[in-house]
Amino acid sequence: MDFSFSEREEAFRREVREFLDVSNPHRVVAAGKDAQSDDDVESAMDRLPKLLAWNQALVEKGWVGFHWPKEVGGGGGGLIEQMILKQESGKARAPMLGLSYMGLAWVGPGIIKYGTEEQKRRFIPAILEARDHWCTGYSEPGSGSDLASLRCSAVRDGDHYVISGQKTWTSLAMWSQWMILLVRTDPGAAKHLGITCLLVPMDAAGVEVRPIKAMNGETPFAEVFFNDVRVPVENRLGAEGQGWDVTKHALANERSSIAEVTAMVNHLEDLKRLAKRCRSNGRVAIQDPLVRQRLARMETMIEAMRLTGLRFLTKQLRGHEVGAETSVNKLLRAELEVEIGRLALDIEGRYGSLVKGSPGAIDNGKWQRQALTWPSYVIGGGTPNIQKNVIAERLLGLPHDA
Amino acid sequence: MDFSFSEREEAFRREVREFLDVSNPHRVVAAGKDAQSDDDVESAMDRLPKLLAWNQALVEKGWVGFHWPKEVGGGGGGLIEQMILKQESGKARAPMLGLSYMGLAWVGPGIIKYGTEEQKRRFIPAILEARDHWCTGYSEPGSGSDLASLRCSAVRDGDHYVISGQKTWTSLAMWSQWMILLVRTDPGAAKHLGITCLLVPMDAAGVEVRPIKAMNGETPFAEVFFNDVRVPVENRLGAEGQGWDVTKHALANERSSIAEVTAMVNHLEDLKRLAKRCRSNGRVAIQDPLVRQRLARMETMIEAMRLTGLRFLTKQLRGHEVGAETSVNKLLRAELEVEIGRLALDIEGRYGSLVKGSPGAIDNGKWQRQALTWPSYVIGGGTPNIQKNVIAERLLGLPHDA
Amino acid sequence: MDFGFSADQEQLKAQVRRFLDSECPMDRVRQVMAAKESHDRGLWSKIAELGWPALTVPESFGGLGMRWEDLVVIAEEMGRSLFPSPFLASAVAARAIALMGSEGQKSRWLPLLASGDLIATLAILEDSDDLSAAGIGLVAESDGEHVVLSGSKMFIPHAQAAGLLLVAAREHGGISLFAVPADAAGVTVTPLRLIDQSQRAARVTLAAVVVESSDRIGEPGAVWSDLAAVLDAGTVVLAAEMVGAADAALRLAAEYAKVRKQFGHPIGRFQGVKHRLAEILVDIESSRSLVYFASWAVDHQEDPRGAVSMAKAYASQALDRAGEEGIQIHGAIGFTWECDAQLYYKRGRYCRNLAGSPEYHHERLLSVQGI
Amino acid sequence: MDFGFSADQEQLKAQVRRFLDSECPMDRVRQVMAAKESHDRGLWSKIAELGWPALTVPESFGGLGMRWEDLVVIAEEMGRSLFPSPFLASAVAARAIALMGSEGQKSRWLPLLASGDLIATLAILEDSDDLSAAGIGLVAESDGEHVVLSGSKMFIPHAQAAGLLLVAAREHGGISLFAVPADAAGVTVTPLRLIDQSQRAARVTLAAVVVESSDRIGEPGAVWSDLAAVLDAGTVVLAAEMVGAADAALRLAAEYAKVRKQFGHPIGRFQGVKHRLAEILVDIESSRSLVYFASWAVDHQEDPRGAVSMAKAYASQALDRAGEEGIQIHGAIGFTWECDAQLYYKRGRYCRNLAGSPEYHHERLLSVQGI
Repeated sequence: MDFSFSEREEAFRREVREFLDVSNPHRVVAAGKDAQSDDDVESAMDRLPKLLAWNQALVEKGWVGFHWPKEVGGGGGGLIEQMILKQESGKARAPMLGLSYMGLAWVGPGIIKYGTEEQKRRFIPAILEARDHWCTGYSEPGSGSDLASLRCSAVRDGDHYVISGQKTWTSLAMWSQWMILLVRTDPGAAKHLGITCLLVPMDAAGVEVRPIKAMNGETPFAEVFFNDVRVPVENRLGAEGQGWDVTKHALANERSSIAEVTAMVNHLEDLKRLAKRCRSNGRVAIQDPLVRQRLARMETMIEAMRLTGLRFLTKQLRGHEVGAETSVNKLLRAELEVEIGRLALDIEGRYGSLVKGSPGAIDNGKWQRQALTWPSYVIGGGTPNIQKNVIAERLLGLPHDA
Repeated sequence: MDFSFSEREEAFRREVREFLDVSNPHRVVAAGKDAQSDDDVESAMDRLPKLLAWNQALVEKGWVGFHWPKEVGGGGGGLIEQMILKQESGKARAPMLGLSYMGLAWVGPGIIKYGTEEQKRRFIPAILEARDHWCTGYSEPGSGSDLASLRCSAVRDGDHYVISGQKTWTSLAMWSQWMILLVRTDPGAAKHLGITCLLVPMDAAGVEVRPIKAMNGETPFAEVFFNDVRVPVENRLGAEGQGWDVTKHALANERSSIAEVTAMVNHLEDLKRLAKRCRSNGRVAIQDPLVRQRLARMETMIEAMRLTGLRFLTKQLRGHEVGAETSVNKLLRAELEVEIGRLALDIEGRYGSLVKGSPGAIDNGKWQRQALTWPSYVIGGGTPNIQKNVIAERLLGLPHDA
Repeated sequence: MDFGFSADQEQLKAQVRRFLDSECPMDRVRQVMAAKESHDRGLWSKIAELGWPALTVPESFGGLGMRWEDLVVIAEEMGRSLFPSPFLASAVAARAIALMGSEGQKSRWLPLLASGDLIATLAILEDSDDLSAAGIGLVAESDGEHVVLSGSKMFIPHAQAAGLLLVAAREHGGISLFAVPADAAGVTVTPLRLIDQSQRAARVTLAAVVVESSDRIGEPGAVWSDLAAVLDAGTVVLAAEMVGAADAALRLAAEYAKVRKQFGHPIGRFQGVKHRLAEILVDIESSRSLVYFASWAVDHQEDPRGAVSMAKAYASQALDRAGEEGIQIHGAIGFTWECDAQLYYKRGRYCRNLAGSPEYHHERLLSVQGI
Repeated sequence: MDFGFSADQEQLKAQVRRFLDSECPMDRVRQVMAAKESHDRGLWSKIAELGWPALTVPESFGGLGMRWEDLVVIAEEMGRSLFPSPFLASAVAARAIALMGSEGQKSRWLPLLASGDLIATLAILEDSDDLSAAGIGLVAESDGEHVVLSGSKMFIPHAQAAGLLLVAAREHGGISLFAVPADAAGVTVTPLRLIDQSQRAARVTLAAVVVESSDRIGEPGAVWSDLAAVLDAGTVVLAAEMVGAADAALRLAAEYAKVRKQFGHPIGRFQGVKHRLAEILVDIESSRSLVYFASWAVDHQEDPRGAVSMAKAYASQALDRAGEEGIQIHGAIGFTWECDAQLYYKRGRYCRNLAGSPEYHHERLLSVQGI
């Protein structure tokens, strides 16, 4: 075991820190009192000019698409450096490492592996430079965790596909120029085989976006309807029927969970600060033994996530694939996302019920937002039930249940 | 709602208390320091003469088989009086209300409903007077929660049945004169229909009892083997093929959970006393906020069980059947049985690891015994998983899972 | 011994249920949530017509003289419907007047409360988290005839809708209670924005508000124990609402689990879902028993605090679990504004630390036993 | 950055596993459980032959000079097999001598410990639950040349098997440490009966035991911080054993769930079983990460206490759950003496409150941060 970093890695860390000291648009907040979370979509829009400058500064460093090949404009960076970059920017409470969030997470890797040269030229730079925002057309009403049961279809008509159907839970659909869409092109084929991946401009005729309001009052996702939407065949990513593979694929990303972990470490810091300000069961909350147990338990879980992530990363560095075991950290994260909001509201006591804009609201309702937003993290990336099935079936070899 | 009792009921309660003041063999223990639990089979055997006197005194009052019809020698008592009797004897930490435990719980009700006059004459008085002890031949290796899948068989041979097969988890088999046995008499019939109930003397040729040692070091149950055991046809209880009904049936017993609740109330009292003597996290345990939360939570659960039991009893008093809803209290009990041992050992700290006979053992290992015995309560009467299925399917109407 | 609803109670429950189903379906609740009004006046006049505000007011003052357990029957149904109304808050205030007021005060206020022409609420607690008398700092200064009240109150339920505030104040080293018209000069009611929009609460400031000495309810400086008992009666009603809400959340999730399919089966077939629903049912039945008993205890036991604490603590657990799992079982749908599952979750978050957290009540349960 | 076992460690792990599988299967463990002997001398000489006691002893004193993380690799395997041996206790004692002893003391004791000819154990804590220096009351009185030790020690691991006791004593207002031969006049070792019969511990009484001044290890009255660090290193090893035991319990239950059928299906098909097993796996992987890191931290961090506390706290949770659920998933079988599932449960009960409960370590985690 070795938890030290090489001279080169330490030098890179210093470079990142120096960059953040100058370019991180959140640096004032991070240095001072409790940060507001930075993923509030509406307020992000207000801060757009600053964020674009941030993206541009990152692009110049080659730190957007950090691990993407240099040939397509990526940074060509290594796994450890990528972890360091995420860690430091997380600690500094900087915005995401690149604004075209879905483009970077889901679309770019697919295009790099399966795209034509033309597609790479057309889409990759625009993702890196945050000119194109993307959304993902995966989930459908009724498909839920069983993604491959999708029914939205495309029929070939000359050199076009004609798309009919519906997607839902499409994050950021309202702000996106493009969608990476899964459609069924062969209804006769087996569930996973009849699926094709198309790249669809959101301003195409027949695309209709209906925002869905979430319980926290925001509209983070939408339903998207396709009424005979025509897209040219050259917008197909990969071969017909290859859609499932294209989507499952993401370029070997580091599996250290470090972005989630640093976010949670920040939450924990803020919670400790909160507990020093509030009273609970007749004393300052930080001195309440019940609160202390919960804080310590939370810290222990976060540290476990961090370390387990490093074990995953080590496995990758040694050339092995990391798969089902990441469900371990996903389950910890799910538990933490709920508990963070719950503990914060408990620490606040009666004040825990006051939301943004209320007289008496603490930190302007920041923790209430967390308590109303956890399901998007907990349910979004595969429900805890699905994660437990993955672990039971793939790590313990237990039988399928259906 | 009315939580008062009638004059007659109150008079009965006084009568019970006066009786217990004189006849309860545990009265000294109950009045003094923490009682040892009274269900330690081996030590119960040592105390046999005292217990027989207790049984005899109860019989004279008509309080063994309290709610059985007077015609068969029972007490003919009502539901509320029965609850009062259980409550007071529980509070007084008296032994069971009748020594022939399985006979009273499982056998008597079946014989009263399905037995011939001859069977009633032969068996009921011996159960009441604790001359016959009974065990139940239900579970088999591999049958577990799926009782009706039993395979132990009996073949008619003239005026005898010839039994071959095996039972397991048979409580008290080593001390019993009789067994109420379920056998398959019609292998061709549907699962629940080919089963017959036989009353088998344990000293019959071909019955072999092999005690099973439990994790607590005691031998509370046994495997029982039947090698061509012959029992006369008149030992059949009910008709051939009626065995499942006979067993499912128990005379309308009061469903107030009161015996379990008083036992748990006694445990809680003892735990509070324990917490006043031990130190935990640097202070007397009873002042440790974490211990206090657990004690209060336990008290709340026990009180909930008590009250929910009274709701069941009320339902019965109003002439309705009480069925699947008893699983609610069974699940609370399962949780409590585990938590009682766990909390006690936590309160004792390092001393929690010392068992009976060890230097330094607290209360001579009483709580360690609890921590090593809970599975017999938790798994014995239907596992928590089974109870949850019962609730989900029968109270919430959810589909079967297999 | 009889621990079940009487025929009258069953009838009352059915009447309330019918009314709520027809007059206050979730659409109506959502209208109130979105509205800026202090309360839904249409709903209020309808329940006033039905005589609900009169239920627990003594017969001699225009009420029906029913017991607190009858109110709990209703409260549970109201919780089930997330009934957005100052009704329960006003009933608790009426109990305070009935318990502590002089004949004159009862004659003056109770008939108005019974008829629904007046809505009242208790204004007891303040900014601190202290639920004891020590938490009360609002000052009463008296010159014999007049009393001047100065200070502020926080988290006052439905103060927006109230015409009458029952204000606890520090006087003679103890606590006094005053009937203060909400429109008295110097009274400011500032609405709070709650996580549960179906509810209302406000901060109330009293800037040298002058009331008559005759508006003092009970003895000067000596009402705390009575007041604490009324707060406890209110806590039972709150717990009953919570049980109702938890039960509604459970039923909603269970019905969804029967129809929603995944991998070719209704999700309610998988133990991962059914066992969680079963656990919620256990919590609900358990806390229901405790709440019913506590409602009886506040009318019949000398010291019902233990019963009240157990009811509130367990009801919180039931609604916590039902609210959270209700969302999770619904999956992504549960997280949408249109889905009712999330409304029960929000109710749970609002109520958990109101009138004492579960941890507070666990502590209290032991301390009232002298432990 | 590399957070995995080295090739050497993998090899060591495999060697230990092979040995335990062949020489110490559960039958052998059960023999030791039933036996009255202090330890299994046959097993001890075999591991001595293999050189295990030498592993973490410095090379200059006859050892192999391996790191603490290497010992943790072994400890996990030992926990998996419930290895009944004073091996780890003696390794911790050797660490104390290596860390705190003079050259002379090291030369005297370490080669004996490395060869396995001597078994040692730490005798630090006493009757009270206090894990700090304040918990030590055993008195050392010195006349310069001799020291007289009087008092008693409780829960001393494997004291029955030890030839050498490292006894903490109060001296000059602080804590000193003495090497006391177990056969010194006045030493009484009284075995305890533990819930986990695969382990051994004893009460040790010292009735005016006389030792030489040269048997004092470290400065008079000034060794507590070093000693506490050694105790922490021991705690990491204990936590590693716990993770191994939890993992064995999980595998046993999972294999059982694959073959045991109910209602026509293996019980491992039902989410009620599979999800519980998955949750246990999450706990195990999480605590394993913390334990490995803590083992690195005791050798590399200035203050590893936080890392140690997290490891012990989470390992307790993992083994608690694995032990309890392991029994429940087995059903009635799990409750029988013959079933190994219950042995892991007993290990969990023994270890939970040893070297600090999870609650203690949670508190400590915050307090070392100054919170």
